[in-house]
Amino acid sequence: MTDFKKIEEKLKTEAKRLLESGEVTVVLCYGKGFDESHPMPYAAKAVADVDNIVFNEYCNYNMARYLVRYPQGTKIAIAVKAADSRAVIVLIQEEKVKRENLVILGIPVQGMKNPKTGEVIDSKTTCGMNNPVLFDILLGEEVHGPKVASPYDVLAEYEKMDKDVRWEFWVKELDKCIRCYACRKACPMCYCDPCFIDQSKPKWADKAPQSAGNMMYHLTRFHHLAGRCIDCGECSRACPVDIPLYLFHKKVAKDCEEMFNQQAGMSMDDKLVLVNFRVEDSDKILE
Amino acid sequence: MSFEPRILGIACNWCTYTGADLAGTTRLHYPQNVRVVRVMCSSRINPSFIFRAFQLGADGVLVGGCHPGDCHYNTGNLYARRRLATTKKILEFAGLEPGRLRVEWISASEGNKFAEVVEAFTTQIKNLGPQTKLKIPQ
Amino acid sequence: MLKRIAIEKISQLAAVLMEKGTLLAPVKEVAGHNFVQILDSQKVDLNFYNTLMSPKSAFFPHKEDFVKYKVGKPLAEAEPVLLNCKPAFLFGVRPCDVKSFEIMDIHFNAAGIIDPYWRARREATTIFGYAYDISQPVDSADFYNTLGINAADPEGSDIFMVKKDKELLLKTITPKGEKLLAELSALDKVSTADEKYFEEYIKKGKEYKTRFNCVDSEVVAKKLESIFDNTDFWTKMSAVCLSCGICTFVCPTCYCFDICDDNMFGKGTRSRVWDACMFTDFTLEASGHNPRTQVYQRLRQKVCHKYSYHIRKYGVISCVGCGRCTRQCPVNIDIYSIIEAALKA
Amino acid sequence: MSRIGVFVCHCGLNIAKTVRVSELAEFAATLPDVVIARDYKFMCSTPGQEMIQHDIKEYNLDRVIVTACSPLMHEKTFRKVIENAGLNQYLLTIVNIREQVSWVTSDVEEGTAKSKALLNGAVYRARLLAPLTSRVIDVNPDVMVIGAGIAGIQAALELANTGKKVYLVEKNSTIGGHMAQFDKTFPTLDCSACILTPKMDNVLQHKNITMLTYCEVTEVKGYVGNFDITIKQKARYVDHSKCNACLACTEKCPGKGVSEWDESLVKRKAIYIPFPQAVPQKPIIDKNSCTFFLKGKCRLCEKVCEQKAIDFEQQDTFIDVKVGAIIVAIGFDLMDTKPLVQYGYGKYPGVYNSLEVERLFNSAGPTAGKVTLRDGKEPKSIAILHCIGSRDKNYSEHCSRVCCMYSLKFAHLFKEKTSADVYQLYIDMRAAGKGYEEFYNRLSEENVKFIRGKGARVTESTEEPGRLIVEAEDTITSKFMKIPVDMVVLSPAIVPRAESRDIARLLNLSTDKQGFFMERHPKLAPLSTMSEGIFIAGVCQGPKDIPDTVAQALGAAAEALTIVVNDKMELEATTAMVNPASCCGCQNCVRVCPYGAPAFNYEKRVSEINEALCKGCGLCASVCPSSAIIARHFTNDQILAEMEGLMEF
Repeated sequence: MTDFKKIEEKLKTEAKRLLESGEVTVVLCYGKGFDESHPMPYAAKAVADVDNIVFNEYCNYNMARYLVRYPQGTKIAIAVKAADSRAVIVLIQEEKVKRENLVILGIPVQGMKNPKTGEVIDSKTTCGMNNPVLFDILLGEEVHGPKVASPYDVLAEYEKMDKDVRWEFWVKELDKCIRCYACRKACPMCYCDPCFIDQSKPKWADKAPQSAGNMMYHLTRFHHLAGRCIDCGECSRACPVDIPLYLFHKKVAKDCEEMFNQQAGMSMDDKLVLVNFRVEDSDKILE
Repeated sequence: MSFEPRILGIACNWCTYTGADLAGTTRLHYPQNVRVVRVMCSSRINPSFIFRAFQLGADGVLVGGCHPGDCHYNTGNLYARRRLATTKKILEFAGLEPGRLRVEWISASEGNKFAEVVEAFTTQIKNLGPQTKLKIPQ
Repeated sequence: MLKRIAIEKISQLAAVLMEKGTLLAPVKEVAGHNFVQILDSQKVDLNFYNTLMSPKSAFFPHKEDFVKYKVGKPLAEAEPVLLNCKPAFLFGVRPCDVKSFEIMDIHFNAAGIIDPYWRARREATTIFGYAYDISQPVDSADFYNTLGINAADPEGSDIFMVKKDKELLLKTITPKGEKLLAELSALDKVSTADEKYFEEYIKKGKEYKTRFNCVDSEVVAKKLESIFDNTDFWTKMSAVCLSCGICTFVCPTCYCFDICDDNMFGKGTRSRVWDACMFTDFTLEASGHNPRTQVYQRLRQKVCHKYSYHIRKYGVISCVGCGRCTRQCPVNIDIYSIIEAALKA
Repeated sequence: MSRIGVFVCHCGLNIAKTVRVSELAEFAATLPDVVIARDYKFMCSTPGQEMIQHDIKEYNLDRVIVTACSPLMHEKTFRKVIENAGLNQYLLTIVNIREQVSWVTSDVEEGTAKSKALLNGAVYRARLLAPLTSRVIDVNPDVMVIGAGIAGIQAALELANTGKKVYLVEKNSTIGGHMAQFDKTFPTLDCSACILTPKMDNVLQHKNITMLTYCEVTEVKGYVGNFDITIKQKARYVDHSKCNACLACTEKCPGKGVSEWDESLVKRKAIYIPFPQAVPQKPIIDKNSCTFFLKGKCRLCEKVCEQKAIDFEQQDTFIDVKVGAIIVAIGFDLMDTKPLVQYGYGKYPGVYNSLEVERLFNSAGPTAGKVTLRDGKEPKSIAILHCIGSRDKNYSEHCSRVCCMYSLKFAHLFKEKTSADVYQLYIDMRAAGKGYEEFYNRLSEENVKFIRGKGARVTESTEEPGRLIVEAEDTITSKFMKIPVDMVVLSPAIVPRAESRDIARLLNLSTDKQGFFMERHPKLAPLSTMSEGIFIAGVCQGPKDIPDTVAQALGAAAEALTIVVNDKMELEATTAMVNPASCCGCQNCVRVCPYGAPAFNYEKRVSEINEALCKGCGLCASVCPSSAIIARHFTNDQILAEMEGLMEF
């Protein structure tokens, strides 16, 4: 794997080139934070901003979530890691951004770390992929290491759990929720504003962080992300109370893959599974 | 007293609701545990309706739509099939018994099927017992 | 009065306090420590830097029920929810957080605007302040010095605690603390060395530095007023803000709330629930109009409220530099850095 | 705060027998917002309706709940009732305690308890109902009739005579349908052609009818009053605008195809008209049997055609028409009896199906009306087997209704045209039409041998090759019989057209178990369908005889006329709308709508719904992640509230 420093240099070079040439007006990448282990997502808009760009093992942000903030037609360069590129694909499929307005800077990378825990981010909490699926420029050599463990392996333990135990597990986890909504805000696919849960007519759930409302919020959100979640793990990392949301998202993604035979954001040709159908879909999926 | 489940039925206007009417017109008797909400198409069913139904204390939810291919709106039930399948998977992973949500295609001419499905589903829910997981305590 | 107790015996003290009333103390949870009502005295855990959530919920819970009602016929029946406060003990509060109660008192307990729920809880509660462990490095997110608070500032606590190796020294600060401490038989007498240690600790606390760039509140307030319309500045500051509610929910001095009804089958509760100025619907008006639709407007509101409007209205900054918002921000936005940048803007 | 009136109907004893109606009304009166609750014998009667209207005024009601039969029965009736009393019709809620309660239980406790729950749900829902304004739309005055058999012809003529323009679409190259294949019609035995061909000619001549033969409907868009239809004109390879129907081409043509019209009993030319009285009298070229198309040379027809009407380059073309109403009269197919191997159809040349026999009798048919077997000999004995595939749970459970009578007709014609012994093997003889029983009696005296028993098997005689043995049990004598015959006539089940599923999909029609089109109500709306503005007539709705078919055609014409006679009409107001403030611009609604009603406004970055195209299914509302779509009359909060009410007790 190309080391972090080299990637950072390349990122800076490309950002500079793209901004200088006017090819793009913003480069979505990573910038300095209040200390080294706390870099920030960064939107470089001028050549002078390039100095602030960093890339290190803590730059785990999925920048795709910022794409929808810019007016349609804005020329954007975006730095993406593997899962992030899948998010870009889904956003293109959902027509939130146009492919031709994007310059995708792919970052093949391994060994990113969660700044809160210092743990390496792998297929336990994310899709575990190392190489971007879609890019225009690759900022390092593709990672060809040992085969990545299935992102669904982590589910085995929960799938074999007795359903009552699993229920208790989720109640305990979701009861922790303080409804800060960092999960949906960190999610590149959650671009609704307002979110269904903010609606007062209909009022789907209470605003206070209580069991029933938390359940309604999260279960519905899992459904809204069915077939769209690209398993970047941002929701779980953003969560201040460490709810393992990734587990549920992974499970739904796995089910969708089994039922509809496709993974979100792996191919530009795919159709969004829940707003599509095949006549030959089997009734077995309802059993 | 034996457990009499409360089951929420959601039926599409054109097939299942009409089929339920036909069951009545032909005087087919079946258990009275299912209370039906009429919607125009099974595709109107938002997954959150189902979550909410269980929160309101439904012991089971029965969704009825036209047979695939026969939807009054052409393709509504084909979307519904995918959306409800996903809903069911989510409930299952949350820890709810998957048998508490059932989707059946019942045409306007299948009064007998409606009665049979209600009978079978009611028995199934009786066997599962009261739903207490999602139910909001009063 | 100064007393001491071995930290390993802390559960005994907890048990005594639990007998006297409600004990709220730090407990280790998955994501970090939090103040929770102690039901098992063994759970009290002082091995923490600071809690994830601020202790404000001790007086201002996330959800506070006001009225219970039933839609009847012909009229709805409603009954107010009355507080029945037992004596309470808030145990192990860091000095910066203790300071936050004073700021919150302005809003809930000052003349003219008295919140009965806040006041009742506040009056019933004895606060055990707890100095930061100055033998350990300061967390890079903290900046309470900036707000004139130090790591071992006993002011505001009824009883103030410092750690001495494997022991805890407890010093009474207020008559309320004095009275309570006298009743606590689980505590041991102190030596002169202990007394000296305590004094030294308080002194050294002043030397223990967080990030520091002492702000003159007047200067900051003025500066922020002058750059209110500097949309470029605020857009830049908020470029990556997710507009989630973490910073306000973990903040000890954020006090905004919403009044919500929750009902089912004709029975319901009207309650006060925390709200966050970072949420889009925070300023959504009934007409559908929303004066703050942009993230930069909301972030500006948050920063200016704390560092400008609050100063103008009440004379103090509405921030204690506890660093929670910075630590918990999913994208590492740091309010301290924003103020620094604002002063340069 | 709403002011709700609840009106509980006894429906005589239909409801009152299993639901304690007065208790239900008392229960309703205890519910918040219910101002008045009453029960009454028949709410739908005039005094019942007047009671509701009186109470609306007396109690200043703003919501009305009628607790009675299914909304599919009387929702419209009661909407009118409250509208006439000054309330918006959408402020009505119907609680179905007849079809879905009192008729499906005998337990009064259960019935009453469930009724209370349903009523409570309705009260919750009613509180949130909003008045809606019906949309008034322009109505296209034209009508399309699909299928030009007797039903389609009759309907088209009837409408055309009122001055309406009619597009009559027929997939075959001639109009006439099955009736044109028949020789005689039961029970009067009048000649089919004599009564049909003048009507066919009327169609041809009628200035208000556009006859579109050899055409298929490929796309139907729009809605009642404004259907946009695309019709495919299949290539005929003959320019009908030039052809003068001299038919010289058909004489010279060396091509040989199988005559579909004559049920494959004979060959026809590759360029042909199906039968001499065909309308139009202009030929088409069958690509599959034309020497030129098969081998690349010939073009004899082209050479003989003085009008230069032959056009081998002709392509399928598409015609767009706009109409206000549609009548579907696509008729039927006979069941394919080949899979019923026990009857040997397709295996033994002596086994015929009924339509083939119709052609044998027909003077314009393959044998010019002479009854001969495939080898040209006259049969000496004939067995007619009823209910082949009909009344049979393995195939078609329904009775095909006309087979008994046409089988009698066949027997009569066999007797008239041959000296053969004729056996009728039947399960029951069904003669429930005007003059039918008399016809049966008449046949009983014509020396036809009636055997009450279903033909079980047809085999070939081992002694006399070519001779068939019909096996059956005579259920009157309980005797097992083996009848040697020369000819076996099968009366197969009448089944829906092979393409009826496609047509159903195209027009959003429901089909029953067999695949026949479903009527909106079996008794009160037998010609309407679940799709507004689309009507059905004839056998495509279910097996029936010619008089019933014609009666239905006339009825359907009248139904269609009630729509197109006005230049404006009101549409259901239950469409969807987008709240732009909540729309997140995900375009899910745009992706899923079967009617293209939502469109994305790229400038405002929100979806907008064209209500004229919306049919109110609500799919868009359920796929809208931010709850921005309001499915009127079935809004999220209305449905949630109803669910809450249903689950309270």
